[in-house]
Amino acid sequence: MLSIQNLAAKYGASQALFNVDLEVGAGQVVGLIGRNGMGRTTVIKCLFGLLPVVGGTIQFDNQRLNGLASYRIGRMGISLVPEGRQIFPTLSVEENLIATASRSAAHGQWTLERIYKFFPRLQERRQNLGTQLSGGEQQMLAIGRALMTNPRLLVLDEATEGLAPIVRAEIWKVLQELKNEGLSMIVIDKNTKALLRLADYNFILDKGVTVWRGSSPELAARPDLVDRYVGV
Amino acid sequence: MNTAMLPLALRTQGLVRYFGGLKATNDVSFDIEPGELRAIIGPNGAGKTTLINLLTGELPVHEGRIFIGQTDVTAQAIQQRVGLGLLRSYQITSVFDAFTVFENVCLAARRKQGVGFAVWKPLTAYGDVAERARRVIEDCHLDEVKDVTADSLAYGQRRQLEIAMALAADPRILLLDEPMAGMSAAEGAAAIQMLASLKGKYTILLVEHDMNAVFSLADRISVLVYGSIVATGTVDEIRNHPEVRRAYLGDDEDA
Amino acid sequence: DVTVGFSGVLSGPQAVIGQDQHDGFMLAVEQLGGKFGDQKVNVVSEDDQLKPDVGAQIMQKFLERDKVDAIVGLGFSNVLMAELRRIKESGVVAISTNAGPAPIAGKLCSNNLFVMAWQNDTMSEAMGQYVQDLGLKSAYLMAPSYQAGKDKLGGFKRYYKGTIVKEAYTPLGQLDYSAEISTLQAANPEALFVFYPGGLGINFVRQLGQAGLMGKLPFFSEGAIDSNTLAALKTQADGSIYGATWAPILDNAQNTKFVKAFQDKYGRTPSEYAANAYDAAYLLDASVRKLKGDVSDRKAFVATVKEMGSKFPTVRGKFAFNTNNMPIQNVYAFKAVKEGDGIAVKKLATVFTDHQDAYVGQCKM
Amino acid sequence: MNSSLFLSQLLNGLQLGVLLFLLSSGLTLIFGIMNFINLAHGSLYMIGAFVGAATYNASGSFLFSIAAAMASAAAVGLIIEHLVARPLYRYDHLYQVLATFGLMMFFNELAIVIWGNRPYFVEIPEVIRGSVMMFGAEYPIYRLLIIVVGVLVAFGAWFLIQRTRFGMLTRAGATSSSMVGVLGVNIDLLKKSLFMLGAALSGLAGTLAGPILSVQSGMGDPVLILALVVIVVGGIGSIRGALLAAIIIAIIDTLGRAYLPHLLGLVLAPAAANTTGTALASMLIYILMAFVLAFKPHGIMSSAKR
Amino acid sequence: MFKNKSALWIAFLFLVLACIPFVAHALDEPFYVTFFARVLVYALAACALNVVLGLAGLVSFGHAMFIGLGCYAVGILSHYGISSGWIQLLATIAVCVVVALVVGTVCLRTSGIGFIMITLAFSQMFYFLMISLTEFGGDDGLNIYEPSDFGLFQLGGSNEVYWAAWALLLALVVFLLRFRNSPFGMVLRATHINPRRVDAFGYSVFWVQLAAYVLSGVITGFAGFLLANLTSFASPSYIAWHVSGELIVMVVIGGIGLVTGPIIGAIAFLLLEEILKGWTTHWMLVMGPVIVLIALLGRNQFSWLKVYFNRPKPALNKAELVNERRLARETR
Ligand SMILES: Nc1ncnc2c1ncn2[C@@H]1O[C@H](COP(=O)(O)OP(=O)(O)OP(=O)(O)O)[C@@H](O)[C@H]1O
Ligand SMILES: Nc1ncnc2c1ncn2[C@@H]1O[C@H](COP(=O)(O)OP(=O)(O)OP(=O)(O)O)[C@@H](O)[C@H]1O
Ligand SMILES: CC(C)C[C@H](N)C(=O)O
Ligand SMILES: [Mg+2]
Ligand SMILES: [Mg+2]
Repeated sequence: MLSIQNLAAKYGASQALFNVDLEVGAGQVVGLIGRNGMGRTTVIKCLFGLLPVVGGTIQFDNQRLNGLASYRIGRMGISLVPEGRQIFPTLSVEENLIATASRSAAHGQWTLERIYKFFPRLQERRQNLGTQLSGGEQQMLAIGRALMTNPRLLVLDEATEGLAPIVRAEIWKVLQELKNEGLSMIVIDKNTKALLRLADYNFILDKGVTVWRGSSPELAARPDLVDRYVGV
Repeated sequence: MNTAMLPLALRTQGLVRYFGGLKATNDVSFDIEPGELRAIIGPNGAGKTTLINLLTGELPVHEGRIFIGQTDVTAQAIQQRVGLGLLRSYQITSVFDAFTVFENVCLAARRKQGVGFAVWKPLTAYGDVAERARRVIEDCHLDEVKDVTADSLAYGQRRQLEIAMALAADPRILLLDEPMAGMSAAEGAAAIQMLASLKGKYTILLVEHDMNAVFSLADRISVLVYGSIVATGTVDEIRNHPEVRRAYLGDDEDA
Repeated sequence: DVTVGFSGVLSGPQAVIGQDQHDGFMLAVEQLGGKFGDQKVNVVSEDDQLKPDVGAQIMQKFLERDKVDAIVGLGFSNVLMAELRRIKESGVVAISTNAGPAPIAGKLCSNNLFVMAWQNDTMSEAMGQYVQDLGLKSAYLMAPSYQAGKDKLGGFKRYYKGTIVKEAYTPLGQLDYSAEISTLQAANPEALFVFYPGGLGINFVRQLGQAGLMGKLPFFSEGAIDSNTLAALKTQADGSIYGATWAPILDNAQNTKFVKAFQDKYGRTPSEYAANAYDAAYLLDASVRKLKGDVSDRKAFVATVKEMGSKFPTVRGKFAFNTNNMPIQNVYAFKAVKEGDGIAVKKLATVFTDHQDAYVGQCKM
Repeated sequence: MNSSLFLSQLLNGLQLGVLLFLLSSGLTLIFGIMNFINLAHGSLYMIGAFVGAATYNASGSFLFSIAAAMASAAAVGLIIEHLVARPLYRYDHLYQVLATFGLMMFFNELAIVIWGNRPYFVEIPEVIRGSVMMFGAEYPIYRLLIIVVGVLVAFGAWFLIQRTRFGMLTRAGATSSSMVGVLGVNIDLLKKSLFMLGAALSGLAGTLAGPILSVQSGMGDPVLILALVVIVVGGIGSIRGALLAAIIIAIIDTLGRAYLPHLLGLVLAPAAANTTGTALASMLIYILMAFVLAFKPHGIMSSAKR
Repeated sequence: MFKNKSALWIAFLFLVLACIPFVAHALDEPFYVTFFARVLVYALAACALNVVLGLAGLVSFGHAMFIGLGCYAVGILSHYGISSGWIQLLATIAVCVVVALVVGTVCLRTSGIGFIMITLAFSQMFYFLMISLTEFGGDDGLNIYEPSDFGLFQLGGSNEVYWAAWALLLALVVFLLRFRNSPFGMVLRATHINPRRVDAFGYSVFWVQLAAYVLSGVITGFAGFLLANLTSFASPSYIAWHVSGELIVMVVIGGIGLVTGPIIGAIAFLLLEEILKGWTTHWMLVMGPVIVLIALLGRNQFSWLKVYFNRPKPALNKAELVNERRLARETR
């Protein structure tokens, strides 16, 4: 479904990605693993056309994404829960959710009601502006917003950051549900354990290079890798 | 001045803060001893950050009083409280993007002397300031990005800078708002070690959703739900507190 | 050769006035075959942008760089005032074809600065006199609240003896006069006199008309009605009476020649500002002839210009310089009247003959 | 001062207020919603006025002239958006001020080149000429028309921005352009259309103002300043705020001009009262603005609670 | 202090400027001294503006007000026969300090566009005030007969003004060069990037910015002082909002980051204006687009203005801060 081949990217002069490979099959959940500053978010930026690709190719449904405007990529059914939340500060919670919701009710399982059922907290705050939310509430909003576009491929960059354990657990559950519903996902999360439980397949990133790829069981069997590239 | 000063106690009485209709802080009273590391946990939107903003003075309190050591600071401005050594880190990273890591930390390290009318000698040329800054930068594992501007740091690195700045300002009380957020396991572990090494040097109020951190660091834990403290106790007490499990922890240990 | 520096506002909204002066002057030069007397004329034009500091700088440039023998144009009062000191010190012949602020007519008068246009109060004084002559008992006065405005109303009151119902000063750059117009209606005076130059005038006249007062209330003005604003107001100006020292319809040989030539060359009716500048050129020409083309002696040049003031062919029929170098000239009351769907100007009366300004007494030379 | 006069002054204030809003409406969208400081607003307004005047004088059809004016303003708006605004959206207000300051210079001079520097002739169309009696004073029908249009524009704009998805997206795009894009919305197109709409409104204001105000180069500058004041006082991003501010400013300004000298007369000598009165009157709206901003730095209706 | 490149460049720049008068006289074109005197005066004002604009990111759209204050301090005093330069200078400083303190205190409650507009508001007030004060010539302006007299020298002609401006400018530039990186300067710059954090370190954003604003105001006042002597005239049109706009243009042309930027800006702007004017009366037709281009090219100067996807962008932090400040105020 999605296939990234020896991707390279630069921030001005400094090169952040050297040679990154990544593949996501339909209905597959892929974990993108690595320490801080290893380039995971940068990969995502390239995927969404927010950072010019200097080398390699990105393909989605056998269609080249390199150089496409991000909204086109978005319309193909790829959606994002960005690092640092990036909710719309001047819109109310509810507006945040419906503003970019997908108009095509085709595979529209995600509705306001369902989001609110899932994050009651948001319903309570629905009239507040984005900036008035607590950190975690913003995180919930970011997830809800992404789901409302009813994507085929969902990308979560540190989606559980700053959430209460119980909510985090909830979210892992939902992700599991989504997976069962056949939604493909790329997940970046520091909680490797939970990640491995969810993901089918994993890619480890180190200094902008894909250094390892393999199924979750394989990775679980290699504590040394986890130790080396992620830390305890 | 290179040696940090003694920690101070932090005490509140019946703090209340409204946001329009919402009572974000509801009659919060606690008593943190000098040198204690107190963790505050609670569901999202419980009012933790708000509480910190009240303590620092970034938000005015509507009711109740705040004491730093013996002094009642309820009516005091941010500057005065900082003057007493009350420093914080932010949940939403807020560093000086255009400055290098070193400059960022120097700026923090300078806070004791203030700016007065020091308009001639470069900030980084003040021996004591630079010295202190270097030390903190090492402690926070930022040496290799020392001269990188903050806006080109990776998210996790920014989080580390966030803490570094708070430390460099030579605090007596540290308010840390989710310092671990966005750190990968490795950095998280490192940060935990660092904080552990700080224990006792400062009075620390730690807001964190990362339970590893909380349980391994806290002397005592207060649980905040809907703006009010529902429980306070040692790690074990809280860990097994049924109420807390239901409202916050859930059963999934490592979530 | 004779080098003449022309300085006026040539850019921005007020460029209308500067442009007219420039065109008027150049037309005359052209008619004179590019020569004053037997001397070839070269004109240096500068845009003062309506900024006093720029004006002052231009004077410096004329004197030090272009070494001009005479300066004409000299922008609005505020610019002229800033240029004053340098002009004075230089002793070069300078002829203002737009502004004649009170200080220059009085305390600050200088023997080498001539005002070819008018003392700023002149036309208002005429209107005051005229309203007086019509025997209207009460008058309501309006002007923008800046120096010129205050001078103008002062001028009106100098000659009008009836009761002044109200002096309303409106903020400069105000767009909408309905508040003032309502107050005016309520006060219900016998006459209305306003000073609103250029665009302000157009706004005011239009809004007065739309309030249905045009034609009901005798309307006297200055600055509001001239060839340029008439082109914009057309029939909306019907019935308004204004004071001026010149109009295209003045009947004398020089004027007919001027108006015709101007219309042929620029395809529009000339304005006072054009006429003043045109006169300035002919004055210089006459003076240079008198001096047999030798303008090297500034003192002599100045003296000659002053003398020739009464001897050169003027579009105003009759002209002379007063002891303070301000004009002595006739001032008329004109009326804009509808003709078909066009507008024409009619001369109502010669309010003053050989009028002098009020400040001549204060001028010591 | 009699009561009927006072009433008619209030009405004057009201209609001036609506006029002010109309003059600001274009800016409210471009600056208020998209947060792009557009000093060229005055130029768009001027273009509208000139085109409107020219087409009306040529065709004799008022509606057609309005359409033409709005179209041309929108077209110019599109060009500005594409060449100047788009590259600057993400940058500091400073650069927007600068660039549009240059545009303002350019258009003022361009107008002189195209239409000459003499004021233009504009006639009120037959049908809406004349005036009616109100509070014992003649009141131009045309003014009433302006009030109607102004209110319509106000409501339309408010609805578009606050109640439609288009509005939400433009508001979101103003702060987090790239994120909106990622979520599958062509934000550039959105911004373009809003910018053009704003420009068109400026053009409309210009045409409508034509018959009351002098149509000439530079006519936009004072309007620009007024519009900025209105929007900032109203609270950036709030259309209701802008309308409210426009009306408050206008009423205070109108009454100030009408009665300040009078009131001061009670305490000062008549002459002094008159001068200080008018001096104050001309400063009034700026004093007002300083006051509002000093106590409510984000205007009377900060976009937080629209 | 000549160690680094910028210091060398500055030395060069001022040497060149120092030559201008001699060259001008050598060429027997003394007019150029007048012209460049005016340029340097505006350069001084622009540099002063840059203290708040460049360092603190406070876009003051009303700095012409301080030029006006300087001018009228000279004008009004000499109007009453006091032509002692020292007294006039003292008056200038005093007035500017007081006004800057008052205006600054009010304006600094706002931020961003609010600040732009409220500074504009104040300068407009002052503008209309001077226009309606007939005593001082209203909009016709106020003539200044004796130049400011400093005992040992008089600001009589263009030369004197030129050198005065030159010296002041040099002093200012050297000062700013150090100031930028001094603790005060760093904190001042920090207030632009993240005011909330600056407060959280116990520095007072308000006081630091106010101090800077006052400093800037006073120096701009000096520029007015010189302008008054150069044109021996004080006029409300020195205060018109266009002037404030042009000052900003000058600052940005030269490059906000640089200490000498405004000087280059002033020279470029006024020189271009002069050249174009000589070329066509429709010079604005060219000037306008040039300014637009400058804005488009100059926009990248502030690295922190760049918006990174995964960084909470400044605007967002501001919005948050702003909103909290508002709440803070409304709930007091
Ligand atoms: N805007 C930027 N400009 C310059 N360099 C950058 C920028 N953003 C990131 N980098 C650099 O690129 C590298 C990868 O950054 P990236 O954000 O992709 O890391 P990451 O894997 O997402 O880490 P984290 O978990 O901290 O988000 C880092 O070394 C960082 O310093
Ligand atoms: N400026 C504000 N205006 C209105 N409501 C606010 C504002 N700031 C916070 N709130 C509300 O107050 C409540 C407490 O917010 P706070 O940020 O303290 O939560 P928190 O405990 O820090 O949550 P998290 O763990 O997710 O950060 C939240 O419901 C939030 O929506
Ligand atoms: C347009 C004219 C009324 C200008 C006037 N002569 C002045 O200089 O003030
Ligand atoms: Mg990342
Ligand atoms: Mg929080």
